[in-house]
Amino acid sequence: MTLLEFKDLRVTYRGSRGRLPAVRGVDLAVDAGETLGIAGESGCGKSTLAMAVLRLLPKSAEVSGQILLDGEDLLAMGWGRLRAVRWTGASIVFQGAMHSLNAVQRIGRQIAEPILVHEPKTTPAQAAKRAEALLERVGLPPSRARSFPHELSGGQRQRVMIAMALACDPDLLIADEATTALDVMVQAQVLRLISDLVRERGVGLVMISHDLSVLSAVCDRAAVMYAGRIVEQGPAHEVFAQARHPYSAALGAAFPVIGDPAARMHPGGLAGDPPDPLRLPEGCSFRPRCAVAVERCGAESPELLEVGAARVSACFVAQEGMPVVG
Amino acid sequence: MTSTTTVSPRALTWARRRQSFQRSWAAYRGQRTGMWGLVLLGAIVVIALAAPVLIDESALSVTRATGERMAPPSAGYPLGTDETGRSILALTVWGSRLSLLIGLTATVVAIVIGTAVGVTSGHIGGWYGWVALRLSDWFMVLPSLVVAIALLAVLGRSMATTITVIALVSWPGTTRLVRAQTLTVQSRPYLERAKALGAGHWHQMTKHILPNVLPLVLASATLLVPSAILMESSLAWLGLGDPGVVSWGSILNRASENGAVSAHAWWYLLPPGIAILVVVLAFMMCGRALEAVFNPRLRGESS
Amino acid sequence: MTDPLPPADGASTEAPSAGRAARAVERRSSTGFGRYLLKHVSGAAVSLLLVLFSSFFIFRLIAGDPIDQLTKERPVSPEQRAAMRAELGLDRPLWQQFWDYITGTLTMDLGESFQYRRPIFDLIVERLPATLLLSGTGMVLAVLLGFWIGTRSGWKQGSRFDKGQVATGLVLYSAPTFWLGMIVILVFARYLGLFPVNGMRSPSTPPDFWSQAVDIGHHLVLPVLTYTAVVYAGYLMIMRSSILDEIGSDYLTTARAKGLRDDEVRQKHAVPNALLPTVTLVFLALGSVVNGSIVTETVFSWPGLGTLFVNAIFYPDRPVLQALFVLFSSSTIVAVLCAEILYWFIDPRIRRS
Amino acid sequence: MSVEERALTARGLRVEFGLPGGRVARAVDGVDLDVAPGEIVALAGESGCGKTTLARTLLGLERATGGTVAFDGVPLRYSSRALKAYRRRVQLVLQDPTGALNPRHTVYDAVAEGLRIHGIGDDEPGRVAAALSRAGLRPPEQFFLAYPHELSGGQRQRVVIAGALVLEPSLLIADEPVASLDASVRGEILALLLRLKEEQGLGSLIITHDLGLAWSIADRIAIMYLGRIVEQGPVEQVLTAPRHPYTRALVSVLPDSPVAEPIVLAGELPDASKIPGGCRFRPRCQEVASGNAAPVLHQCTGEDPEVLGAEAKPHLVACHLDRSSHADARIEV
Amino acid sequence: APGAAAQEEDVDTLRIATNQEVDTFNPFKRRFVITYETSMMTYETLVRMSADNYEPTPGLATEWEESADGLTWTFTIREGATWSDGEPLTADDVAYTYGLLIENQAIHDWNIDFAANLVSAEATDETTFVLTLAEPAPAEVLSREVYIVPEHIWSQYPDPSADDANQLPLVGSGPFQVVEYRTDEFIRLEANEDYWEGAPGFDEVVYQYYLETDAAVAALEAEEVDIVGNGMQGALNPAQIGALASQEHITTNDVQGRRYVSLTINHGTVTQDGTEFGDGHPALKDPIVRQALHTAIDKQALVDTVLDGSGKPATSLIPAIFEQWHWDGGDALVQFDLDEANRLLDEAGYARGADGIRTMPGGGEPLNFRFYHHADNTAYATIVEFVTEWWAELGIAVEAQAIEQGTLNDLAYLGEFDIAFSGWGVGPNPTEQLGMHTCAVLPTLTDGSERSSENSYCNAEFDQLHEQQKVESDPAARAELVKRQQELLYTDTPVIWLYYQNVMEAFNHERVTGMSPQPSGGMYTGQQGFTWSYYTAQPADADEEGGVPMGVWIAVAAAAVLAAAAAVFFVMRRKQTADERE
Ligand SMILES: Nc1ncnc2c1ncn2[C@@H]1O[C@H](COP(=O)(O)OP(=O)(O)OP(=O)(O)O)[C@@H](O)[C@H]1O
Ligand SMILES: Nc1ncnc2c1ncn2[C@@H]1O[C@H](COP(=O)(O)OP(=O)(O)OP(=O)(O)O)[C@@H](O)[C@H]1O
Ligand SMILES: [Mg+2]
Ligand SMILES: [Mg+2]
Repeated sequence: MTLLEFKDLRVTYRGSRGRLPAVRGVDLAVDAGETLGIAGESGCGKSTLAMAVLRLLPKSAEVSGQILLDGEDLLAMGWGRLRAVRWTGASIVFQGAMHSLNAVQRIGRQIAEPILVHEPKTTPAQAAKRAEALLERVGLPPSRARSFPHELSGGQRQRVMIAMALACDPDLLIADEATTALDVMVQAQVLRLISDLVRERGVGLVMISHDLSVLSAVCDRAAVMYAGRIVEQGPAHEVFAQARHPYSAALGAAFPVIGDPAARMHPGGLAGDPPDPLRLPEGCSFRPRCAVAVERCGAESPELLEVGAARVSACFVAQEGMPVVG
Repeated sequence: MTSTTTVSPRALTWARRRQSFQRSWAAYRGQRTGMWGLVLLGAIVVIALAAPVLIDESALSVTRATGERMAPPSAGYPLGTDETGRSILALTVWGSRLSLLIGLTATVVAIVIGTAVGVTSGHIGGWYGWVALRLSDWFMVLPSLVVAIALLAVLGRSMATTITVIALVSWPGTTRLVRAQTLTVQSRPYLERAKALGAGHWHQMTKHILPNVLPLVLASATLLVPSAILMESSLAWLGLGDPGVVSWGSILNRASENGAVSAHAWWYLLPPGIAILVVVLAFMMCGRALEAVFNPRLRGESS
Repeated sequence: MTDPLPPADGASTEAPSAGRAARAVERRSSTGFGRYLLKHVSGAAVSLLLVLFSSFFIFRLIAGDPIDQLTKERPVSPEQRAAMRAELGLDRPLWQQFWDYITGTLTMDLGESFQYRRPIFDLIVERLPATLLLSGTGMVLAVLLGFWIGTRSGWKQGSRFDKGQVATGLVLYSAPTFWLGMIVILVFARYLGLFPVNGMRSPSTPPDFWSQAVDIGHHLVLPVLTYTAVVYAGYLMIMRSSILDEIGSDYLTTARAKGLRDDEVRQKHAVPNALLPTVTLVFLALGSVVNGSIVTETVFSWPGLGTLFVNAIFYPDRPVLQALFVLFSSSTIVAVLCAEILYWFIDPRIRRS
Repeated sequence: MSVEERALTARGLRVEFGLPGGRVARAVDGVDLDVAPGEIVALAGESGCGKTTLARTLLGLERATGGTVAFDGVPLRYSSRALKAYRRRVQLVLQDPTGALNPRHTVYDAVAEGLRIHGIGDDEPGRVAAALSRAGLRPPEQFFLAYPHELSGGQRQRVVIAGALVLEPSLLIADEPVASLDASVRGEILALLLRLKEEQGLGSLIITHDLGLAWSIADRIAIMYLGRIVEQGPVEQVLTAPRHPYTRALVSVLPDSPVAEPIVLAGELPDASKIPGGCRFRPRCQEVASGNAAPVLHQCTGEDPEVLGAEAKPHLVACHLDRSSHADARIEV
Repeated sequence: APGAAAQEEDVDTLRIATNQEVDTFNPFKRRFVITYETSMMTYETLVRMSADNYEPTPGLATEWEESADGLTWTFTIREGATWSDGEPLTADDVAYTYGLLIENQAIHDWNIDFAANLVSAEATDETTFVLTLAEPAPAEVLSREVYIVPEHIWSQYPDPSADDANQLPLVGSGPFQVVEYRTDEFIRLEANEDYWEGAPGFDEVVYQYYLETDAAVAALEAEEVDIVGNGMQGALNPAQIGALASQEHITTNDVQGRRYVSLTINHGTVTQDGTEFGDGHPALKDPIVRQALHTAIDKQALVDTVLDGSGKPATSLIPAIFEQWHWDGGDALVQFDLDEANRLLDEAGYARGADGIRTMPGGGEPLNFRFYHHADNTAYATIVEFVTEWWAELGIAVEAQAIEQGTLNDLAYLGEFDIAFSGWGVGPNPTEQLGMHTCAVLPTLTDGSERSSENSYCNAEFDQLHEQQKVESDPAARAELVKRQQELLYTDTPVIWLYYQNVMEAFNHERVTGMSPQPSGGMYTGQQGFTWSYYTAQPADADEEGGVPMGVWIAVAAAAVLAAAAAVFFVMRRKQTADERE
């Protein structure tokens, strides 16, 4: 059953430099209990997509299309209903927990806050109890409820964010670069925690990262975004190991597998720079950096089409069944 | 961007600077209040500079004053006269020169001291930095008007002492701002990089810290002028100004000493007061706009 | 994956018993506070000492023989001069005068006013309530008003409310206090006759509490109005920019995502955080309550410390100047110290190091 | 010229920071490290283990509290003249190119800064242009007047590298040179470093917490834990057959790692001011936890494994277990 | 004032504006005008100064007699006078009071100029008091204001010279006694119902503090105060008088005052033993130059502009208000004449240099004078402008500088000035003022610490005249001597007297009537020797507006409405937007 569905979602920021299309028509669906990874380089619109789900985008953002959560269009909701859906329907673990936590409130209170908001019958004491239980569940001693965010290490803070996100038993968890700033070891700890929790509670997960290898380890499915569009989607390990889009391939190559002699002394990567969303090229927006581009790429923008079992790709070359690595 | 190897890099740098100035200017132009402030300020400065042309200096002479005593506005005296029969309009126009002069000079002095101490104490740190910090902190918590009044009473009143005293109570604010900004710049990796390149203190201060501090200093200077002008006027009104000098504050001092309030001589009170208000407002508008251009997140600490 | 989640808390496998750890934490934080307190208290003490020294020497630089001031325009015999000199202790060596001054100040014996021939301590005690009333009322009003408007202004940056408030605030902020006072007197007291021109009470008012209170309140309106009008904009601007600093913060997005209402986000999250950096300012304001209204007091002849100071300047009444300078400066120093101590409790980030 | 002559060598390097309350953070706690010309050495470890401090000390930006740094066999002296001369030879590339460039300086100024500091006046534009093109910014003139904010992250990092190259150094010390760059751009920068090594024999010390990166370009790798290097050797050996439990854990948590089962270590790196006695890794050591290390446990608790030497070739490990004969059987290579 | 509270309604209060501080209520040590007045009201002297012309008239003494050698004075003390606490006032109280001057060291020192001359003070019986002097001093004895204090109270004080010897309420024999004082708020005096000459018209006098004269003026207009005058230091100015004159309920009074403003010229400062000190300009030692300067000042113009006509050109240090002592210049009167002044200088050999500035005879130092004025006095600044322009016509350059009063005094007594402002309020006894120009008061040191001599003036003839007038009992003869002294000063010109400043005062005639001026046709405030005006003042049919003034209620109502409106607005907004806004 589909939990979350984007239908032709478009987000445009109005800014002093002009209109900036951050998300340019995304169709994506997440089933209940499924884990979906979204990868892509900085500025491709991952966070915009995530924030759009709970309508947390700034006023300068124009949103069109549909975001269906349990079949209900979030973009058409009244504020009252929206607030009710926030954190109960879907919750978010943000990039950079340090800033996403209120520095001057004890974390217990911050975890309890959504409970009190959404379940008005709960007493503060009950909420506090639940907050402590949540902390315990994410591997922190309940006594930590009285700590302030700065008293915790980065990994611990990320755990607090996760505990907070689970406070109202949401159906969907969105983790936006939840582990990016962490050390390898701590990242492994947190990833494992998220996977466990998601599995245990049957929560749908949208995991955003720029690291395809992480996604391949955690997610069932992965989608790769480039310049505001999904360019490839499929089972996570397949997208990582055998990309059907030159961009996914390059992204995958940026994280060499240790022990792979091919990667030794041969750093993979893409030529050129990430696209400026204000000045996207004609045709396929990836064309300027693409090693396998064909003539057609300059003229028309490729649709997202099936290129194999449960796999779609927005690349003419891949769609013709040819290898995408030059 | 065209290839321009033939031109010397220095010239290119200058061209680039001009361009960056133009960019700042464009950003500034986007600030509507800032533009209004600039227009107001321009007008006032023109009036102040052109005062000798607009109104002959003899209008300030008591012996040659022709007006009635404290007469309300009339055709000959559009803003009325003071107790010696001089035109309030003339006094107000001429007063602008001194008020601006004192405000600007005091600010320049304060800014120079403040910047020098701020940059060096932030950059060099150590014992010197500690002393400088403590000293500026100390000056900062001293109530400025009290200190100014006390110092004027001690040092005697003259324009020079007024300027000195205002500068003396204003510098610690700049020092603090500059020091904070210096410390921020100091922690930026490009300073680390410069150090790794072998740069000495002088290079770091002049090439990296100062250029990054100066825009803020400019903005804060623009906000310091109005407070200097306000302080000058308060001091003059309290009777601590040089009585031989025509500034807006001293005009108001004369007005209250000569019973303008009792005589309901609003024409004696309004023009200099409004002049102060307008100048201060103009500077504040410019200063806030500059702040927004150079550092949108900076808070206006000018209380 | 079989291994259970590791205890993320303790790095050590032989973690000390929870109680010991807690005590250790306790001890560390308490010594942390002790050190913090010591640092700031000693800093403040040094500042106070500096004030004490400088006020003695600065005012000694005032030119002129105090006796001249005391005998304004009366011929005095040399014997009379000597008598007065002895009476004021001016014939003693400087170091002795300094010593007397220091010990006196520390024991609240601030000496005697040249002008009033009364103990300065009494003078201050007498004047302080008036100043606190005017300046305190004005300051509290200004801070509340400024913060309230500033919060709303910043929260809706660019709105018509914001623009209007900022413009009004700036204009009032640009007005010289004394001038605004004179205009206010001219309009409200002279032309309209709604309020008394000056002073704190009318001598003809019956001495019962309510009449006095109403009378003082009546006298208080114009000075407080003037004072607040000029000062509040400063707080408005500071609160506004403080809010603007917070407004883009991620934790507010988190709060919003949790389903909080806009005003809840503002009240529960943005405002408390935005208030933090203003604490010093509020305390500075509180500290300057005793000297903040010098000009206002002078314009309205309010019988407070401000007028005492201005009178003393023109007299010049050196002992009073010394004492007031110390009082004014130390009140702000102490206020800032209080702010710093308070920070320890309200801003957990301070305790980090 | 022999390897020893031109190597950057650190011997027994220690850096301590006094903390409030009289505590001392031993950020670098006995490090021997060599970087030979034309060699890329990777230094990896968890956040806070002292990598940056080590790099800064090697550059003379931080003064060592013990041990020596020598370049070309000449010990580093801290007079400003000696430092200046030294800094022509050894250059730094920082993690965050955006921060490493003064936003008010043009690319030209940024690159020429080193020349100006060292008073190299002749043919400044030529040198700048050459450095830029070596860093892969071509044609260089096009970038002269650009400001950092007009460039992409990758370009900025190239400018930083060009700024280092302009002084024609013998060695680059790069502190997380690609950590703040986009995944897709990283490869380019790494390729550049590799090319510089191959074409110009420029040695580098690359600090990273990404073992994949080390795999991509480094000849040798040193794994650092709490101020100490716990394992070092050729990349192939250290990463495919890690011998120190810490290294093994690090490698194991990588996706598709050569070590079968991920070993997620408990907790986080302790504070540099609270380095445990004995083997500093013992409290988190999976071998100790699982009991594998029982035979040498007394050594682990009581004895600090000695500082690893810095010989170029061999694979060195600072682990009691590794040293004991029992160990060999249990550690699958 | 709890005591006053009980019968608040039917108390007639005379309210006088002031801004002067109280130094002490101890009548022996007071120096300030305000405490002079309160002493004068609280206590009494043996001899008063008349309301007409400051002549001695009976006070507590009904009559007095001077012995032939002038050394013994016998006073007959009024019977029936009582202290405000009901005790009778006797010659013993008088003897006790004069005794304090002789015996109490501190009080003696404070009043040394008079007390040094006292030998004994005795009450020979209930009503007779005998004062013995060392040297004759008729004028001093009669004009010296020694306030008789109650022995039964004062003898209980451990130290009658201390400031706190005077616990309020004061006990005195005068028409009003100080009962309450609040710094910078008010001084309250209560009428002495048993005053021997009859109870005063008002039940109490309140000095009310106003920092600024403007405020006092406003208060007078608003009927919050009844009299504004001498009590305000800095006094009323023409603008204020003008504003007040237009008010129906107010009478303004612009009359001769006791104050002169002068220019002190540094004609060479010397000590008693003839040591010259200071750095005055040599040209100013030449009387011709001083006369030329004098001739080049149009005093009438100054009076017209600076004082708006409220004053009189001055000739000497005794203002015209003291008719009997004042010297009007007679034939010697200098007329403003720039040509004459130039002629004087030309003849004396002060030739003009190339720049038009004169130099000392035979070339040398140019006539360039430092001209110091008080920084806090804007009128002086205006005068400086006038004088500078006139003297420029003479080829004399002036460097005007505004400096603090303290600094100015320091410089003046050190002789480090050329020309400086000075000004005094003069009392009815000319001896004081003239005494500052005798050789006897020249300093002995050169450090400027002795400040008795006004301007190092020393002239044997002047001194001789001074000694004569001091012992002269015949007023007419004494007046001649005093006038001769003034003439000497005028022609020697160590000081140029510019003008006598009028006193400007105003009172609410709808509340106060019947006040006696002093001298006749003169002033109501700032009286000397007895408080004629306040004693004779009668309440006019005062329609007392009781309770809280209207304005208060308007203000309170406005505030309430405003607060309510704000609250409503706030609540409405809350409701409106609670759910809609993000
Ligand atoms: N509030 C905003 N106003 C204008 N432009 C914005 C805003 N937020 C994001 N953008 C722009 O929209 C684009 C997409 O941003 P987004 O944050 O969604 O990227 P991202 O994929 O999450 O990147 P990262 O990996 O750096 O988090 C970027 O070009 C960014 O500059
Ligand atoms: N100036 C300093 N004063 C006190 N302690 C310091 C200082 N610099 C570093 N440290 C401490 O030394 C230790 C090592 O820090 P360092 O920055 O070298 O680590 P790192 O390995 O570079 O970490 P990261 O990967 O986060 O950059 C840390 O515990 C740090 O807290
Ligand atoms: Mg993002
Ligand atoms: Mg580091």
